Amino acid sequence: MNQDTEALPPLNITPELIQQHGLSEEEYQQILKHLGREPNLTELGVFSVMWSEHCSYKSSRVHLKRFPTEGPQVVQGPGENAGAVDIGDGLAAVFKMESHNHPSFIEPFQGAATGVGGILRDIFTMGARPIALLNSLRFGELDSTQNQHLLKGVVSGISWYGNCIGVPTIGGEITFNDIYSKNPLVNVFCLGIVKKDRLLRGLAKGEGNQVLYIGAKTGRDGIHGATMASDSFDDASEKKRPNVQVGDPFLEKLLLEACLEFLEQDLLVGIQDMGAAGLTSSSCEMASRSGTGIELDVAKVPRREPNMTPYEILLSESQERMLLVAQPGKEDAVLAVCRKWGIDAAAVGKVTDDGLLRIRDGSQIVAEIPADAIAEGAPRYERPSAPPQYQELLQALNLDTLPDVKDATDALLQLLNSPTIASKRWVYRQYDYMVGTNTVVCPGSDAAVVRLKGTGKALAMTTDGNSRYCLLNPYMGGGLAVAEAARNLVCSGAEPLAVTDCLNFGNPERPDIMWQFIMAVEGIADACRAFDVPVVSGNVSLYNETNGLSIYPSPIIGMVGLIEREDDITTQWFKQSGDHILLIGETREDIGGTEYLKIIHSREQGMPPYLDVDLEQAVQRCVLILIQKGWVESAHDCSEGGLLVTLAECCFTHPSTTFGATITLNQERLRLDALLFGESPSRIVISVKEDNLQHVTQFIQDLGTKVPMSVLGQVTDRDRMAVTVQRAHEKQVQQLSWSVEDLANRWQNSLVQQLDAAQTS
Amino acid sequence: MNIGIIVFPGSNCDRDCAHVVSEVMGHSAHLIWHQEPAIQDMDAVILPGGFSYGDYLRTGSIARFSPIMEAVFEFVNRGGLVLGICNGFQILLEAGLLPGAMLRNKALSFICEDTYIRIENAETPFTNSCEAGQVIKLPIAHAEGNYYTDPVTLSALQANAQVVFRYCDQDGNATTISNPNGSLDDIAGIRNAKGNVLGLMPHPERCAEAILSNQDGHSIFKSMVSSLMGKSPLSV
Amino acid sequence: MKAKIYITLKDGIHDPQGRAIQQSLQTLGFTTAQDIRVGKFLEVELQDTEKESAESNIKSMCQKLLANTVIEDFRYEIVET
Amino acid sequence: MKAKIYITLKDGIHDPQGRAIQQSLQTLGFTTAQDIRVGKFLEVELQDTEKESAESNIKSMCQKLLANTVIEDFRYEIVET
Ligand SMILES: Nc1ncnc2c1ncn2[C@@H]1O[C@H](COP(=O)(O)OP(=O)(O)O)[C@@H](O)[C@H]1O
Ligand SMILES: [Mg+2]
Repeated sequence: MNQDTEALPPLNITPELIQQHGLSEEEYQQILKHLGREPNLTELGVFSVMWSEHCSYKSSRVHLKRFPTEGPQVVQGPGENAGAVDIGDGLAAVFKMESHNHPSFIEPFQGAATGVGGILRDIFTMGARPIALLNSLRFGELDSTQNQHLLKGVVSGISWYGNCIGVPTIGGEITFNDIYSKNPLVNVFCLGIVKKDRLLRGLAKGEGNQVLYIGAKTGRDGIHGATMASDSFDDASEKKRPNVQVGDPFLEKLLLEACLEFLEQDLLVGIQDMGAAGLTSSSCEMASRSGTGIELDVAKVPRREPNMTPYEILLSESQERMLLVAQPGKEDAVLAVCRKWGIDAAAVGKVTDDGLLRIRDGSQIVAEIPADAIAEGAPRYERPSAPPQYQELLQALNLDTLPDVKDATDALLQLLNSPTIASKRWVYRQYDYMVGTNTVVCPGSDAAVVRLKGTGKALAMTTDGNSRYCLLNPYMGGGLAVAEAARNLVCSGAEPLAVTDCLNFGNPERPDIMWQFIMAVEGIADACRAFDVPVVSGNVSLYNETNGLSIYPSPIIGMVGLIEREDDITTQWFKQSGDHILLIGETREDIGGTEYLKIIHSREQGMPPYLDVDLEQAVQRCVLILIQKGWVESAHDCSEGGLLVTLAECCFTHPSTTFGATITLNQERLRLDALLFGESPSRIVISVKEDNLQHVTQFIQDLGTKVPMSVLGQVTDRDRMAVTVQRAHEKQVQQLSWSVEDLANRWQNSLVQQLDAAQTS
Repeated sequence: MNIGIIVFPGSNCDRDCAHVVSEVMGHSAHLIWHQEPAIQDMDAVILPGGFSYGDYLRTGSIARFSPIMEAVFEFVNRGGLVLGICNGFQILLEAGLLPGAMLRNKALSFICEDTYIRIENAETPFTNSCEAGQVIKLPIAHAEGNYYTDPVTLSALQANAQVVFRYCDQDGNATTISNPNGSLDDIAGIRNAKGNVLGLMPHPERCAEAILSNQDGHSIFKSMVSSLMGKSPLSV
Repeated sequence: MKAKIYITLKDGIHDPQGRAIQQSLQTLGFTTAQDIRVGKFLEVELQDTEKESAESNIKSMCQKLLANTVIEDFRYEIVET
Repeated sequence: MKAKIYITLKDGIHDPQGRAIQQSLQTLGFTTAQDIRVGKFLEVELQDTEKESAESNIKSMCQKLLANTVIEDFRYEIVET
């Protein structure tokens, strides 16, 4: 190290200091080896954040290798700010999902808002204009005011940031379970569009090129946020909380437009947003990716607060900041764009060829670390894993002792009232889901669809994941999430293209949690392979645990599909009376892990529904072809709540009207609860016009027996959903019947009522 | 026809308006940066929706001082047509080009959904292809659309047929439920006394094409275009 | 010099935010809280050295930008620092 | 009794709103306006008749609902009316 650093007060690195930085003794030994000397405090801080779980993926990286990441459609796989796939017409869709769980628990509004800000930056640093946001949320049950407060804060934070910057929030999912009471999940997804050959990357190439800092001034916000996100919560965490980061969507909008202008004028070598671990991670990653070094002068960094130390400047997580490397001679043009948009910008350093991250404070060198050591050289662990002892107990569900459903009429009403199944309108009404005038299928159908102006094409996207399935069988749960996401896309008329994921789990240092993680990753990887949808980006969030209680394993899948012709866009609701209702796929005895079992029997137990990958593939292929042939009026997949919930939703989710249905179910062997409320995957309810019925049945027959199909009944214009159940072993047929208006009311009002009830109780 | 669309730094419906003007209506859309000092050869000007300065302080309050606003004043004085949509409406209020002010929605939260709107005055350059009393469906997307003005101004608005749009239900009846934001007198849009400036909270540009499942917004743009026929563009 | 500015909704103008807060306070058991009005409180660091110029600047900032006098009233105090 | 409550962002917490207002004042020519912090000002009518009970009520209202103590500080005054 340079002589100048001698000027710093010598630091006694004590075991306590190491521990406070979240580093283990072995990790500290590795630091000594990388540096060949003792680090100073600033360097220790840099290692601390960069080697945190959040930034280094040290527990997960070896396992993530299992994901398939290649395919002819892949333009950019994992490793950049976001993944990208080819969508034709010279365009690429750029997308990624990210978690903001811990910050949202501490300050729900700002936590969720800055989560949206972060994922947007990941997309527009790639040069893509963001055109859609989605979110996946998990909260505790709404009978607690604390959970209500979290839900309201998170939704308004997402709404504020997305609405203000003008990117529509077009879909997502929410489920409720008390396991999330002290550890809610906030995962946000963003997709943008860029010309395929103009994709920007986070590179710092070309010795001597200037490194520029643009955006918000640096304050003491969120210092050690990344370390915090890599730690479990307990009641003492409140105290060591760093300054909460506050979002500024207006500034982000300016950054967005400026970045797209840089691209337009071709001014940059590379660009990277400052997310977790701020200036440190952005500079290290850019240098490490490019095999270069970076020299920064913290004295030149625009600051909001006086007397900030290099340590603080390097580790600050102030929002709405970017680091970029300008093409030689184009620095002034970059600054001119910044001036136009009123953004602060400063030259803070240069690219070097010595592979070092060198930090100056004026003339003094305050840190000097091989960039590779911090980024690629981060520790990697193959942590021990073992199935939890309770796993068998969880999976045991003796159907012989479980009474079959007694009052199916009431059971359906109760399921529609479950906030996990009920309408999420209260949520998405707060999101501007129309800005951009591309949203052709608004929230409320299986997947959201945006058109791509001027191409005649559209993109469908969805986020899915059933954490209860993952708890009961993480391998199956992972696969089922992929299958459901793909099914939702297919129901909308899209061909699935690629996946992004957000893996939310507990403490990886616990073998049972690590086992859940490994199994889920394997399940996702195998399903992605089977469906031929590569993973192009993603995010891992571990240590989702409060006071020793872990969340359910919660991998969330974000999937994007392409609709080649606007005519193929399909929605889930019935279209006209007289149409025939068909079930593609078959119902099996899948009661374990269902919403029915939870709501009616208060049990979260059993084996989750069994995913037969070949059957799933065959069903999806079949429905997509039927849609492309123009024979399908509506398509809706069966998921939580089972067949009756699906049929009810087909009746009442049309934006401006409702329909009735007359249904007959013939099932020889199944229990009634499994038939009506079981959650067998690989099932899609479609409706077809009278004129097309013959074509459809013929087509499916010609496919052979691979795709089970049954005609269930017809759409009516009456206010009744009537279901006749005929079973050979019962002498009598069962008649079930509901007023569609009643069903709709339950489903529409549930969330609002539960929120109001707690407010006035 | 040349339609200018003012781009404030936080505008986000500017490109949506331009799309309707050019791709749907077949006219020329010109994005005008808010720092420009002048408006050149425009038949009409649109102030689009968005969050012009993050809507910090009050919606539209900071944008009102952008350099282009001087030109907008002059454009209005010379009789040019100006349409303010959502945030554009809020800016026109802050600028005093239309009377009144916006309060937060009565339920406080942001609301994005379709609303029914009754055409109260079909004799304006913005509604001449509609009929008085006609009910159209337009989406709203705002947190501050709760229109307020003092009683004297309100009477004047009513007396001069300046209330152009009111929130109503599907059958055209204005009820408490059909008013989404608590707006005074169910007001969804007003014009100035002279009749050349119109502000409305709903977004006609979001429903002017078949693929968006609603084309009711088309009538507003069509009215503007037909009332501009034969007039010459303005430069200020 | 420093200014403290208080911006409040004019009397007679309905304050939905105040009303919502009042209702929540009621359900939390704070039945004592009656009418609530929500306004803004701004603290501005001024470079002025004379109190008079500070006052006239603040007044004109309020009139021009900080308050909307159609719906809001404002008050201010200048504090020497 | 009446309470006046002042809610301000904690020191060090970023205030983008203040920044935007300050920039706008600059362009309007009010170059004297340096740092601006935006907070809330609440006026609450209380039914309490004792100043002490009023104070304890207001304090607990602020902690529980009116201020977000993660990022905000509060101050209050009780005025007898
Ligand atoms: N957090 C959310 N944000 C926006 N839209 C949501 C959210 N949660 C659910 N939705 C929308 O509500 C509809 C129903 O969601 P869901 O029941 O999860 O559908 P599915 O079971 O088909 O995946 C979908 O259109 C979805 O996009
Ligand atoms: Mg679905």
